[in-house]
Amino acid sequence: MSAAAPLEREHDMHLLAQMLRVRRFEEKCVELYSAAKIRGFMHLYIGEEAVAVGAMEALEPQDAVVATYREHGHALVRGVSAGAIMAEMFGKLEGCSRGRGGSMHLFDAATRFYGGNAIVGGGLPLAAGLALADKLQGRARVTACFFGDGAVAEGEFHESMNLSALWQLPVLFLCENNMYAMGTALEREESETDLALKASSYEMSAWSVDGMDVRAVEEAARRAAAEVRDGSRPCFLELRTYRFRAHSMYDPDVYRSKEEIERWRAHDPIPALTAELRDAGLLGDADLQELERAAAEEIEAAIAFAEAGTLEPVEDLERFVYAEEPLA
Amino acid sequence: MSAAAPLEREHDMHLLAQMLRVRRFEEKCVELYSAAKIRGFMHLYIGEEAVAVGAMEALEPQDAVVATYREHGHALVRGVSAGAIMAEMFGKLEGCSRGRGGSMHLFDAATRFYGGNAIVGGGLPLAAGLALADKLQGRARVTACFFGDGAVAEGEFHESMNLSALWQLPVLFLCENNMYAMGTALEREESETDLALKASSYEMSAWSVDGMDVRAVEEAARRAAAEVRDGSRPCFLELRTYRFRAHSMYDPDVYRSKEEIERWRAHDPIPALTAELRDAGLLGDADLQELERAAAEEIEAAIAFAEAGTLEPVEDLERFVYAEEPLA
Amino acid sequence: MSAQAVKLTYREAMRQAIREALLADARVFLMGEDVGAYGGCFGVSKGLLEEFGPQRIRDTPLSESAFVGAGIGAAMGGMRPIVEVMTVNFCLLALDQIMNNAATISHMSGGQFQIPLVIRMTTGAGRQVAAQHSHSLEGWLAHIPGLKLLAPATLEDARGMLAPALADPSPVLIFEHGSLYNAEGELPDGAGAVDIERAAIRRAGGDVSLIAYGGTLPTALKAADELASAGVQAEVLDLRVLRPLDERAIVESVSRTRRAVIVDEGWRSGSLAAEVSARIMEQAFYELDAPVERVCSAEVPMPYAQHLEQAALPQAQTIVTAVQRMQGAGG
Amino acid sequence: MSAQAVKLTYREAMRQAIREALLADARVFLMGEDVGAYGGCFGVSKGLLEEFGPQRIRDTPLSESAFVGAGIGAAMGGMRPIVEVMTVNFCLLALDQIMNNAATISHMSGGQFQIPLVIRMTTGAGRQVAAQHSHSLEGWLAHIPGLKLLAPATLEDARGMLAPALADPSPVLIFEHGSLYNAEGELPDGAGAVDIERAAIRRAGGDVSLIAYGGTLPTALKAADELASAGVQAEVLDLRVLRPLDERAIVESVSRTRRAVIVDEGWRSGSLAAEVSARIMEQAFYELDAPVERVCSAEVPMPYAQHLEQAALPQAQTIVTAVQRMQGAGG
Ligand SMILES: Cc1ncc(C[n+]2csc(CCOP(=O)(O)OP(=O)(O)O)c2C)c(N)n1
Ligand SMILES: Cc1ncc(C[n+]2csc(CCOP(=O)(O)OP(=O)(O)O)c2C)c(N)n1
Ligand SMILES: [Mg+2]
Ligand SMILES: [Mg+2]
Repeated sequence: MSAAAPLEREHDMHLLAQMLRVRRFEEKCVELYSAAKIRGFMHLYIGEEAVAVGAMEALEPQDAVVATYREHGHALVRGVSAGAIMAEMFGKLEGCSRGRGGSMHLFDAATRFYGGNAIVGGGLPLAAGLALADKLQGRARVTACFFGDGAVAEGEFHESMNLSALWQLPVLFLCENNMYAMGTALEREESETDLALKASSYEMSAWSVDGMDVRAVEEAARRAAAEVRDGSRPCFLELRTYRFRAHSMYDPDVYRSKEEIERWRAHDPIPALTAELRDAGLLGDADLQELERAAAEEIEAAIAFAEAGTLEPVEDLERFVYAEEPLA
Repeated sequence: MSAAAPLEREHDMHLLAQMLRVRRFEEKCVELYSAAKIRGFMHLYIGEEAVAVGAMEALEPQDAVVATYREHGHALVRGVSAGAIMAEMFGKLEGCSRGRGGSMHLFDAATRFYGGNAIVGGGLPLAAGLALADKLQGRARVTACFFGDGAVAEGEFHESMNLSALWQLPVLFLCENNMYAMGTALEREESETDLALKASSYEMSAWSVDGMDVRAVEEAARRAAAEVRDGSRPCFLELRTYRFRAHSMYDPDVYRSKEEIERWRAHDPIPALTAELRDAGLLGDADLQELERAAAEEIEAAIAFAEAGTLEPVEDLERFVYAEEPLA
Repeated sequence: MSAQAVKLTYREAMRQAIREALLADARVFLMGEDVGAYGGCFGVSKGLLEEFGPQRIRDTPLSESAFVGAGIGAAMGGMRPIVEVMTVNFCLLALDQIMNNAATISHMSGGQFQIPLVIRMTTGAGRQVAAQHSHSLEGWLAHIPGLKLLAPATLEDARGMLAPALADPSPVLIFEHGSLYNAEGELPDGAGAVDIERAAIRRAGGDVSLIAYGGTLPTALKAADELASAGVQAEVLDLRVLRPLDERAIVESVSRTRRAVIVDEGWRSGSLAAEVSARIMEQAFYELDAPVERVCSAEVPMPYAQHLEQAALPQAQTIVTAVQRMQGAGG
Repeated sequence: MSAQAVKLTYREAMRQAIREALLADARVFLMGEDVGAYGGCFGVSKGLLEEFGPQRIRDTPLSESAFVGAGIGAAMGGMRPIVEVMTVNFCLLALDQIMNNAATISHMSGGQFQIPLVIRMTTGAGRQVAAQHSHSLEGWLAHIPGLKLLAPATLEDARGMLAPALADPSPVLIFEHGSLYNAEGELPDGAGAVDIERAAIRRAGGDVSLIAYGGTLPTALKAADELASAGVQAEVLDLRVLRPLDERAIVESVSRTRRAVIVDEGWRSGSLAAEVSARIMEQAFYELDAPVERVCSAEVPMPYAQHLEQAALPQAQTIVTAVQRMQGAGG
C-alpha cells in the first residue's frame, strides 16, 4: 500500500478508533452481563463493526437511522453517548430511553436515532415513512435502515422495498448479511441467497460489499447515500459480514462449526486495518495504545455514569404511554 | 389455421363451452344482483374466462384449487355445480357453503376447492401448506393457487413464494394480471411491473402468457403443472388479462378510460375462439346455438335450484364454529 | 360561523373533515388503498385527489403493514398522516406496526418521540359481506395501551373528531361503521371540532342505561324508543371514545339508573362490553339493582345469509327483552 | 404404565409431549423458526432434529404469516402440524391467517373442512426483555371464535395437553409462559393426555376464589399461601382453557366463596379477566358478597428496568391486598 496523505491517515485512524470503541464496548458488555448488571436479551456486534462504522461515515447529522436489536455499535458510532447507552442497559433513568428499552431499544432524538427495534423487519416500514416525510417536505436527507439477512424473508421487507422503490423514497437499505438468522443459515432462509440480486428485483439499485473491509463499506455507503440524497430514491447495500459471537447471550451456538468461525475470524476488520496501517508505517505501538486507552477510558466513564445513575420512580411507570407535550 | 383433427376440434369446443358457461353465468349474476337475489360483495370474471378455463385443463381431480373472491368461474370450471354456486349466492342451505359464504367464499371439498378467499394474498400461504402436505405424503399432486396482480404487493405473497421455492413445494402460482387492483393500475402498485420477472427472483421458474388466449393458457398451464407435479417444485405463471366490468358491483369504474376497455374488448377470448373455429369451418351457427342453449339451460336450472332452496335454521348458527365430527 | 343548518350524510361529514384538515395544514396527507383514483372504497375521499393532487392523496399498493408503518415513520418525521386502512379486517396485516411501533415507541423511548398519526378504518357488519369482511374489532383493539380509539356514531362526531385527533400527539384510530355512511342529518354550517375524551348521553332516562358505541348506537336508540312506548325510560350512553374509556360517565349513568345493558357488535367473549361490565362491577357494584347484561354479536364468523347475519348481530328486540328481564329484578 | 414418579422440568415435559406425538403419528411434524438446528429458542425442541430429521422438524424462514398459513393448509391437506411461533409477540404478523383462515374456514365452508392444527407460542414477561418481547396476548386472542386456547400452567398440563390438542379437529393454540420452562416437579412415569375442557381447582378454599391461568398461577398460589397464614382460605382456580371458558367451574367456585379476584398478566382493559368478571356479573351476581376485583398488568408497554417491570406485573402482594379489602365487605 502506498503511503497515505496525512488527511487519509487521520481518517483511517478514526475508522480504526470507532471499530475499537465498539469492540471494547461489546466485550465489556459480556462481562457486565455475566455480572448481571445487564439483563434481558443482548445481541453483540463483535465481528460486524466495519459495517456500522463504514456506513455511518456517509451520514450527515440531519439524516436518520433505524436499527435492530443488535444496535449498540450503531448507536455509539452515530453519536449516542456511551454513558447513555450503558445506563440504558443498566436500567437507569439516565439511559437513552430512561431505562425502559434496554439493550434492544436504544433511542436518541438528538442524533435522530429511531431505535432499536426488536421485531425482525419491523423497522423497515418506519424507515420508509421517515423518508416519505423528508420527500414530502423537500428535504435532501437520507434515512439509513439497518437490518439482517433474516429480515429479508419477512413480508415487511417486501412491502417496504416495493413501496420505497415505487415512491422513490430516500431510504438507504443496509442489509447486514452475517449469514445466519439465529441458528438458521442463509441458504435455509432464502431461495435466492444473493441478496443484492434479490433487492434489485424491486427495480432499486443494489450491490454487495465486503462488510469486513471498513473502507469498502464506507466507499459504498458514500456512493449509495449520494444516490439516495441527490436522487431522492432508495438504494440497497448488502454488507457481507459475520458475527463472531453467538446470536444472543442465550444461544448455545451449536449450528455452525468452529472452523467456519475461525475462517471468518481471519477477516476480523480490526486486526486487518491495524496491520495495514502498521505495514504502511502509519500506526505505531504508541498510537494503538492510545486508541485502546481512549476506548477503555470512555467505557469506564460510561460504566461509572451508569452505576451512578438512578432508577426511574415507579410512580412514573405510566408516563409517556400517551405523549405529554402538546404537539410540536 | 389448418383444419384440426376431430379430437382437437372437440377439445376446442369444450374450451369454448366452458368459457361461455362462465360468461353467461356471470351475466346472469348481474341481473340477479340487480334483483337483490344476490347480495354483499360480488366480483365478476367477465373478460378473464380464458384464464380459469385454460388453467383448469391442466389439473387432475386429486389436485387442489385455492382461489380469490372473484372465483365463480373457477368453481364452475373446476366442477362445482352451478346450482350449488347459485344457491350459495342466494344464501341458501343448499349452497356449496350452506349459504354462509356467498359470492366470495365458495368451498367444495369434493372437488378440492379450498375457497374463495377475500383477503388479498390470504390464500397463498394455504396453498403452500396444501402442497407441503402432498410433498410430505409423497403424493404427486398440484395445488393451483389463483390470485391477482394486486396480491403481489402483499407480504404474504413474498413469504409464500420464498417458502415454496425454498422448500420446493408443488404449488402452481397463477397470477391473474388484469392490470388493476380495484382502481389502482399495476404501475402504481408495483415497482417491477413484469410480474413473471419478479417471480423468477425467487428462483422459481416463471413466465408470462397471453391470458386472453385460452389455448395459450392451457398449453402453458399444462407445461407448468407437469413441472410442478413431476418435479415437485413450484412454478409461476403470469396470465395477462383484463376485466371488462368494474371491480365489484359497487365500483363506479372512473379510474380507466372507455377506450382502454374497448381496446381490450377487442381481445375478448370468446369471440376470438369462436371466430377462429368458424373460419376453420369447425363451428357452425347450430353448434353455437347448442352451446348457448346448454349454458342457458344449466344456468336456468341453477337458478331454479337456488330459488327452491331452503334457509339454514337459525338454531344452526353456531354449528361448525368448532368441527363437529371427530378427526378423520 | 353561521349557525344555519346544512343537510349532509355521515360520509360527507367525514369528507369535509378530511378536506378541512388538508386545507388547514400542509403537513397533513391522506394515504391508503384506493383513496385517490378510485375515490375511496366507500366514497369518502371522492374528489380529494382532484383537489389536492397525488402527493397528498396517495394511493398505496396492497401492503397494509408497510403503509401503516410508513404512516408511523412519517408522523415521527414531522408529517400529520391520515392513513386509511380500507376496512378493519385488513388491519390484522398491520397489527405488528400498530402494537409494537405506533402504540409503543413513545413510552419505550422514554417520551422522546411523538406520533401524531391518525388511522381511519371502516368497521362492522350488516351488509352481507361474510366472515372475512364483517369484523368489528375496534373494541378488541381498545386493549392496546398507547393508542386512542374513537368511534364516531353521529354526524357531528364524523365531522368533528378528525381535527382533534390530528392535533393529538399520540396515535389515534378512528372507526367508521359501514352502516353509518349513508346516515343523513343536519349540522350547523360551521360545525367543527368536538371533544375526544368524553362519552355522551344521546338520550336521557332514569330506568336503565343502554351503553353503546359506533354501529350499535342506532340500535340502542331504537330499543330506547320501543322501551319508551312500554313506559321504560332508557338512558343511551354513546361511549364515543373506546380508549381511554370515560369510566366516570359510565359509572354516573349506571349509578343513576341502577341497571345497564351494554350493546356491542364485537363477539361477546372478550368484547369491550366485558370491560365495561367489569368496570361497573368494580366501581358501581353497590349501586346496581340487577346484574349488568351484554347484548353482543354471536360468537361466529359472520355468515353471508341475511337471516343468519341478522341473527348474529345485536338487535333492538334483544335489548328490549334484556331490559324487561331486569326490570323485574331488584328495587 | 408404572406410576413411579419422574423428576423433570416443564420444558422437558413439553418436549416429551412433542416427541411422543411425532412417534405416535407419521402425519405429525413440527415447524417454526429455529426449532431444528438451533434446538428451539427456549430449548424445547432440542434433540428432535437429530431424532426425526429435517422433514419432520422444519426450520422456517422468518415468515410468520406464511408458515402459520402453511400449517393451516397442511392440516387441511391431511397432516397434523405443530407450528411453533417462537413467541406470542410475533404472532401479530400471522394474525390474518389465524383469524381469517384458521378460525373461520370450518364455519364459513359450512363444516366441510377440519383444521387439526396446533400452534404453540411462548408468552409473557418477567425476564426484562422489554416492550416488544413481553406481551401476554393469549387472553386477548381468546376473543376469536373458532379457536381453542390452552394455557398449561403445570407440568402435568405441559405434558398432557398436546395429544388431545392434536386429536381435536379444530385449531388449538397452546401458550407456554416463559417463566415456567424451568419449573421442576415430578410426574408419574406414564403421565399422558389430560382433559382440555375444564378448569381445575389447584387449591381448595372457602373464603375467596383466586382465578388465574398460565404464568399467573404461581403468583396466585403464592398469594393463597400468604393469605392462609393470615387465616384466609383462598381457592385457586386455574382456567387452563382460555377458550371456550369453563364458565361452570368459575360460577361454582365463586358461588361457594362469594368473592373473587382474577389474576391476569394481560393489560387490564379488555383483558380476559374482564370477560371472567362479566361472566360472574351475569351468572353469579346474587351470590357475591363483594365486587369482583382484577389484578392485571399495568397498561403500559413493558419496561426493561427490573423494578418497573415488576411494578407493571401482577404481584402476590397486590392480590393479598385486594382480598383483604374485600374481606371487609358483605356477609
Ligand atoms: C418477527 C420476529 N420473528 C422472530 C424474532 C426472533 N428473532 C430475533 S433475532 C432473529 C434472527 C434475525 O436474523 P437476522 O435478521 O439475520 O439478524 P441478525 O440477528 O443476524 O443480526 C430471530 C428469529 C423476532 N425478533 N421478530
Ligand atoms: C388484505 C386486503 N386488503 C384490501 C382488500 C380490498 N380489496 C379487495 S379486492 C382488492 C384489489 C385486488 O386486486 P387484485 O389482486 O389485482 O385482484 P383483482 O380484483 O384484480 O382480480 C382490494 C384492494 C382486501 N380484500 N384484502
Ligand atoms: Mg443475520
Ligand atoms: Mg387485478
